[in-house]
Amino acid sequence: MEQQQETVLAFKGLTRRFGGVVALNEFDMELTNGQIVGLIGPNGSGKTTSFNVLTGIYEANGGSIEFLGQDITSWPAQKVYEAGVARTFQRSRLCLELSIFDNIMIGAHKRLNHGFMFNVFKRKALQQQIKENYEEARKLLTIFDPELADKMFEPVGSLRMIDRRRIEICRALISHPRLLLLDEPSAGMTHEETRELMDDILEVREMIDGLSIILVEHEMGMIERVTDKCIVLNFGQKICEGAYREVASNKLVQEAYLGGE
Amino acid sequence: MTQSLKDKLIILLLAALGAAFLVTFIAIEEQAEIFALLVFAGVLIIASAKLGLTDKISQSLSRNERLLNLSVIAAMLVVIFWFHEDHFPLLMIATVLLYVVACCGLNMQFGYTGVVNFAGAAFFGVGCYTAAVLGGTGTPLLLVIALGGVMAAIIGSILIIPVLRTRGHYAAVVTIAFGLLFRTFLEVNDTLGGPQGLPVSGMNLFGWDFNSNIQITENIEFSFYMNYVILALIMVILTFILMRRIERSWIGLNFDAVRLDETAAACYGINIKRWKILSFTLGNFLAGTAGALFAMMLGFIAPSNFAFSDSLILVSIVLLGGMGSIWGTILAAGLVVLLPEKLQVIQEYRFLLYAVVMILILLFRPQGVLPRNLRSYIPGWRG
Amino acid sequence: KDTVKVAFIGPLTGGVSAVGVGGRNSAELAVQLRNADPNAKYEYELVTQDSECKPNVGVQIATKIAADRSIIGLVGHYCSAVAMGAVDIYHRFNLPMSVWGAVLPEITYANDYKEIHRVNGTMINQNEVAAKFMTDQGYKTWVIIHDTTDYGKGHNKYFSEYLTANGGEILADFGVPADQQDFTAELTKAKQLNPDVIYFGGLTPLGVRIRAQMDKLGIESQFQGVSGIKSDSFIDGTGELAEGVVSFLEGAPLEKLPGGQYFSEKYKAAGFTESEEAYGPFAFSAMNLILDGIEEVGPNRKALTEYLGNIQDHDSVVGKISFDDHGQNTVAAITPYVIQDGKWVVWEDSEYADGTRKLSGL
Amino acid sequence: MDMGLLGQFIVNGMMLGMMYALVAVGFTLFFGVLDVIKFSHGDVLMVGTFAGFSTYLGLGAIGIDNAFVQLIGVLVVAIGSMAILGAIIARYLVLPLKSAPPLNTLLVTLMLGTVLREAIRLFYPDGSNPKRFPSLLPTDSWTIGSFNLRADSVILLVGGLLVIVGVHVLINRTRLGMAIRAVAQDEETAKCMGINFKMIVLLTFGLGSAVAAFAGVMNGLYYNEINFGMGLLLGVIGFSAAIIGGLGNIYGAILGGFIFAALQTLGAVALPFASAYKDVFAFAVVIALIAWRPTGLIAEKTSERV
Amino acid sequence: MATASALELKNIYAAYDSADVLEDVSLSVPAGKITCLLGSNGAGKSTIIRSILGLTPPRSGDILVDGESLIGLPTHKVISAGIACIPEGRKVFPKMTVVENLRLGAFQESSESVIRDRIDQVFEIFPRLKERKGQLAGTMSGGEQAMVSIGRGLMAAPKVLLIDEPSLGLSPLFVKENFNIIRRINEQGITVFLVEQNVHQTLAIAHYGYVLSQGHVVAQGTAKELSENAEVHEAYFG
Ligand SMILES: Nc1ncnc2c1ncn2[C@@H]1O[C@H](COP(=O)(O)OP(=O)(O)OP(=O)(O)O)[C@@H](O)[C@H]1O
Ligand SMILES: Nc1ncnc2c1ncn2[C@@H]1O[C@H](COP(=O)(O)OP(=O)(O)OP(=O)(O)O)[C@@H](O)[C@H]1O
Ligand SMILES: [Mg+2]
Ligand SMILES: [Mg+2]
Repeated sequence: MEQQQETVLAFKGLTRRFGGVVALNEFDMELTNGQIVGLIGPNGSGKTTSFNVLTGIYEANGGSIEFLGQDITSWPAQKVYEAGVARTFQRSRLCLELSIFDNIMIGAHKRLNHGFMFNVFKRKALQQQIKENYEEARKLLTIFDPELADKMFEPVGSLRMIDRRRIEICRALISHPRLLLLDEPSAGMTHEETRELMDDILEVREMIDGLSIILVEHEMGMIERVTDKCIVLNFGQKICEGAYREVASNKLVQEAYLGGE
Repeated sequence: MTQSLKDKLIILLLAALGAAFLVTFIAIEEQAEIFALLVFAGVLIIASAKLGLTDKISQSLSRNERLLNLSVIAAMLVVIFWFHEDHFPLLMIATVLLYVVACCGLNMQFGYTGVVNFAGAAFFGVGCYTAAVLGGTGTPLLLVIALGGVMAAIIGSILIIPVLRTRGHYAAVVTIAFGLLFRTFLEVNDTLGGPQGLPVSGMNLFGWDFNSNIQITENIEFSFYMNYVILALIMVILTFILMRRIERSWIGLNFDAVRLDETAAACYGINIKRWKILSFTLGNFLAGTAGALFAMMLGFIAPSNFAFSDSLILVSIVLLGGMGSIWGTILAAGLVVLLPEKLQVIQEYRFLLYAVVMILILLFRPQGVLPRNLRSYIPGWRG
Repeated sequence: KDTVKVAFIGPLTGGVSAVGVGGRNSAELAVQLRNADPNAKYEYELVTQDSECKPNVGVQIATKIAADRSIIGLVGHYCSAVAMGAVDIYHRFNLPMSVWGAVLPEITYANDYKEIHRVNGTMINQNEVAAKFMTDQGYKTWVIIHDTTDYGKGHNKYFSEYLTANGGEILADFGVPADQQDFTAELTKAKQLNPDVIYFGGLTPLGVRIRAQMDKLGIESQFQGVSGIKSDSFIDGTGELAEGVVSFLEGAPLEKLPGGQYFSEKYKAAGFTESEEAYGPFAFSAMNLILDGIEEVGPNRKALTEYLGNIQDHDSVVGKISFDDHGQNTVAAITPYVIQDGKWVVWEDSEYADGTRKLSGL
Repeated sequence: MDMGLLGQFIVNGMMLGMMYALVAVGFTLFFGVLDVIKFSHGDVLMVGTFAGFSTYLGLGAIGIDNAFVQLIGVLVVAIGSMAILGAIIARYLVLPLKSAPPLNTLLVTLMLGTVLREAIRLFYPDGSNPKRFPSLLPTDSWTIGSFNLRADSVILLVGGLLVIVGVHVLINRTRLGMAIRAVAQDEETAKCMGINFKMIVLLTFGLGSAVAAFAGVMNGLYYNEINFGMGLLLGVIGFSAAIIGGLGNIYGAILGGFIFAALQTLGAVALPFASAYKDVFAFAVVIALIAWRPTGLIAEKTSERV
Repeated sequence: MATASALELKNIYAAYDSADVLEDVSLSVPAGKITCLLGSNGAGKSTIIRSILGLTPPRSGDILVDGESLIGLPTHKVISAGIACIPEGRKVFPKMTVVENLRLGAFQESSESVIRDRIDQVFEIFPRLKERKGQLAGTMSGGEQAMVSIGRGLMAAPKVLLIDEPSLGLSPLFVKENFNIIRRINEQGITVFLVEQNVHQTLAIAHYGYVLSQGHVVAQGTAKELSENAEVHEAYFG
């Protein structure tokens, strides 16, 4: 099935500096359709930064980003999202005052009709759209946690960390992205919870075909189980790439990151 | 079934109570009585809160909104017709209503989208001056009102760039500076009457002169302010519908997203600029329309209407009512406009008292008198 | 006796509230005395409202008063800007009223509303006298600073008019907002022009600041004010700098008036804490006029308007009142005052007149 | 324009700028510690001035008429009492509203401003009238051509400068200052570092208000006229100054203050049309400046991290 | 246990607004030892820390440091009683430089020289911080912030150090490193109260442990006992 082989994302010599700090240094990587890539590396090695540059929050100082064949380097965040990239944040960023449903709907932005006339005067059509989206959101959320699905209209602020992460992931997935960026989704969870979360993500991947995922994670168990390939960053440079087993056995990686057994 | 019946009864009862309260409050002049009434109301509210009634009531309210809205309108009409021949009460009521419209504008701006605007009075003023200038020209009145709004929106667009680029206190200063600038400009610039201000010729709708009393029968005569009150009420209703519909739509959601987390919003394709511009412009438009009618009703306007302090009064109404809460705005507008007015008799001391009251309310009700609650897109629908 | 309501409007808060309160007290005094008088037909109740010296507020409360049918007559307005906005309303509601302090001519002359009257004079006569007086002293050059309200502008207009007529020269004029704090910029400019006199057309608060800051910048020119600064608060505000400041006020000085003695005694007796200020007597007479009217024609707006319409040589503490066809009191003598040892002194009685002291620059 | 005159304008401008700067510094402090805007600031300044004024009267009454002693008395009382007032405001109006939306604090303090203003007007012996503030500083002056420089102006300028420098050192060089900034950024963690949160907040507000009082007395000594409304505009301008300079940054406050004064003076002097337009001009430029530098001329180091 | 307890909680009840988060929690932290607190998310671990610090004052119960009760003391007094904490999620001061953050750690220490020494010690432990002395903490990566936070905790040279989920979001290498550091700290005689999810490594260094679930202590004992304890096993070990 050669459709599998289509490249979704390609970094070429991507570079980002903060003052003296080189957060990303000539970073190359490729990601093909339906792949789950683990992006690992010591703290401060540039993982989050690569997300920020990709999603247009930071400008790249050099290099290029290609997504589905078009050059999206220095596109504004909105356009990147429209193109089909959705992400979660290392520090969860939900609108705590808003209901679960609202938060998820923010993710659905590109499929909703935002016309003034439509929203203000075409009430029937709007309510139709609301109900449809509600059903979808509910379906998605049920995969993660049926109980949450019943709290659709409760403020996110009242929820536990793990639930918030789940919602954040739903918010990302509801937009049917081609590429999903997860920044340390398991942070602050027990092994147990981490496992659940991972299963959920895999399940979702089955649902949305051709969904590729980049996963930043320090939880090696998770990386090992779900990723097709791993990329290891250190000081913003790629020091190793390949299946988890190879990577894990690589000397550089062990020194820089895993710490030899 | 019985439950919904109970709800309906509760609502009607409340409406009646409200109307009665308003009538007495506006009617009585005796300071002692006024204080008594206020204290009474306060006690009533606190008591019902203590007894947990308020929650019950608010639930019943939220359950049948339409009835609520209708009965409030009805109550309003009762009050208005009660005072059908007393000029001043009507003037006051109309003022409240127009303030509601203007403050809804502000609410759209920082209640929903978080775009602070401390120049509310200025945009209100643009409306006023538009009306004053067009007054003589025989432009159809409804058009004048609309134009008042449009002008406000246009003048507002001068500020768009700084407003878009700044956040929080910096944005606040942009508008504060504009407010002061606007007023000083009017004062030093004679073409618009200078500090003296301008007379505004009254409204005239399809040959119906708004400034002459309405003769029903030779012994029943309605005050000419009736015209304005009714029109103002209509404006309030329209504004209310607009606000509600916006809040309960994707636009409302986008507004909230922009207010709460711009970065995340941007990452999910929300066009920050677009929504900020929309809410800022729409808000100013509302303020402008309110101003236009206000000017025609008052018949005379001067720059000192549009001082910084007046902008703050508008802001305080929004905060007092509760950010983004329309009902709150309505209640607060009533309070803020009527209270100092009713306290006229204590002369010099009324500002002092007014300020103290405000402080107390804000201390003990930081979220405003009627905080906004979660968005329910379709009334009564919870999935 | 049945009760009749009459009203007073003045600036009870804000920068000129001193004058406003003085006026209110005087009006109140009139009502008190009348109620004390056994052979008065009615019991009078005074409704007072605060205009804050802001046109918009003024209009609001003017409406409130005018719309209240139980109020028969009004004594109103020290701030010309407010009066200008309000007269239309009195006319619309046919409320007979008399101005007690505002001096802008237009208030009476720009309309022919029969409800509007004024017991005090306008700024026209005031500036006419002022211009002549100052040129007679031998001053040649002026710099004018005026606030940008109609009041200030009016003074500027009429003074310039008469001054040029009397051969005085105006080197520059500055319009300043009525709430400005710092005048050093304007005054520095003025200083460079080095005029004989600095004429200030505006009210006390600004006057005080300008006088004080003149001194800061070492400006020696004579300071000439208008009726708007003839208040004790000006002297309190400027202290020793007040010495030698001149101002002009319509109406003969209180102590020279027939009823002046009587008024000030009564005022003291009534135990008001605040001074009656320059326009107290006018408010007093205006209120008395209204009350006389009601006594005569009864509590009825139309009738009262009629009555006021043909007032001629009506006795009052500010002298005989006669209204012209615009309701303007025609007999309004103008008296020059100078501040001497922290008191407003009528020019003729001052040591400046007999030459023992000199105005600056002479 | 001849040099003397230019000099004159510059001195006036600096005087004005110094006062604005002092007020702005206050705003910066409050913002720094709790990021709240305390809008009663201008009126606190006014009250401080009146406190000083009353002290002067009091000293006069008990027969102390040595200008220097009086000056010290006035300063001490004004500054001391306002420091206390500031602390009280923080304790009873600002701290209780910590959890409420920031605009509330703004509004409450604004209302407080009204209360103070009205209170002075109503309850201070005939407070609605302008008062003559004594000139307690040596008034001898040097005049070169049309330029006249007065000793008191110079003293005031220097005094103001010293105060600002003092505050700056306090904030950036002392433990107190560090604590203040820590509290500003993360209250709970600051507590965990062993910082007495309440104390710090009260101190800061006391400090800011004290500076305001100083500015007020300065204002009185310079204009020799004080009135209950003097704080209002000063407050707003000080705030704008703090903003154009860049909040949470003393240099910014100073810069802003002087820029604003410069604009006003310039407006009054250089504008071809009526000097009345100077404020219009000044505020227009302020808006332009903010549009150009959305986080102030001396932008605070950004640390937004995603 | 034999050793006197440096910190002791007696029948603590704590709640945020309504629902009780902690119910009748009693535990004691022996002096000079590492005591760990395990438990799933939302179990109430952080809440315990918060109530010790007086940030979420317990509704009832008693908290003792060397026999002195902390109940009712404001947080800064608790700190002067010799307690320091490395809060959950780092909580560095974002707009301050690394050094300023460290200095704040020793806020109650007035002697400049002492502070200098301690800063140097911290730099020895985290060379990366020395490189980044001047960087605003807010702009540092998650891990770097962790270093700052830990360093800051050490600056106080406390009797008892409370650590809340230090390895959250750290690379495996650094997690290991971290546990070593904690052990080193403890070897310097500082009593450590460690909240963790990472059961293996935690129990590896801890002397004594408690397991919290739904606000109740469900198991306690020496590290050894716990790692053998059956239910703890299935609950937390893969
Ligand atoms: N906004 C910023 N300003 C300055 N420096 C920054 C900024 N954002 C990141 N950096 C620096 O860039 C480097 C990479 O940061 P990044 O957040 O990508 O690390 P990371 O791989 O996500 O580490 P962690 O796993 O701890 O989150 C770090 O040294 C950090 O200090
Ligand atoms: N500020 C708060 N307001 C209300 N409830 C809270 C608050 N903080 C925590 N809770 C609730 O208290 C319970 C315990 O929270 P706590 O943070 O102590 O758990 P934890 O064991 O530290 O979890 P984690 O491992 O995620 O840190 C949770 O159910 C949480 O939802
Ligand atoms: Mg990261
Ligand atoms: Mg925790």
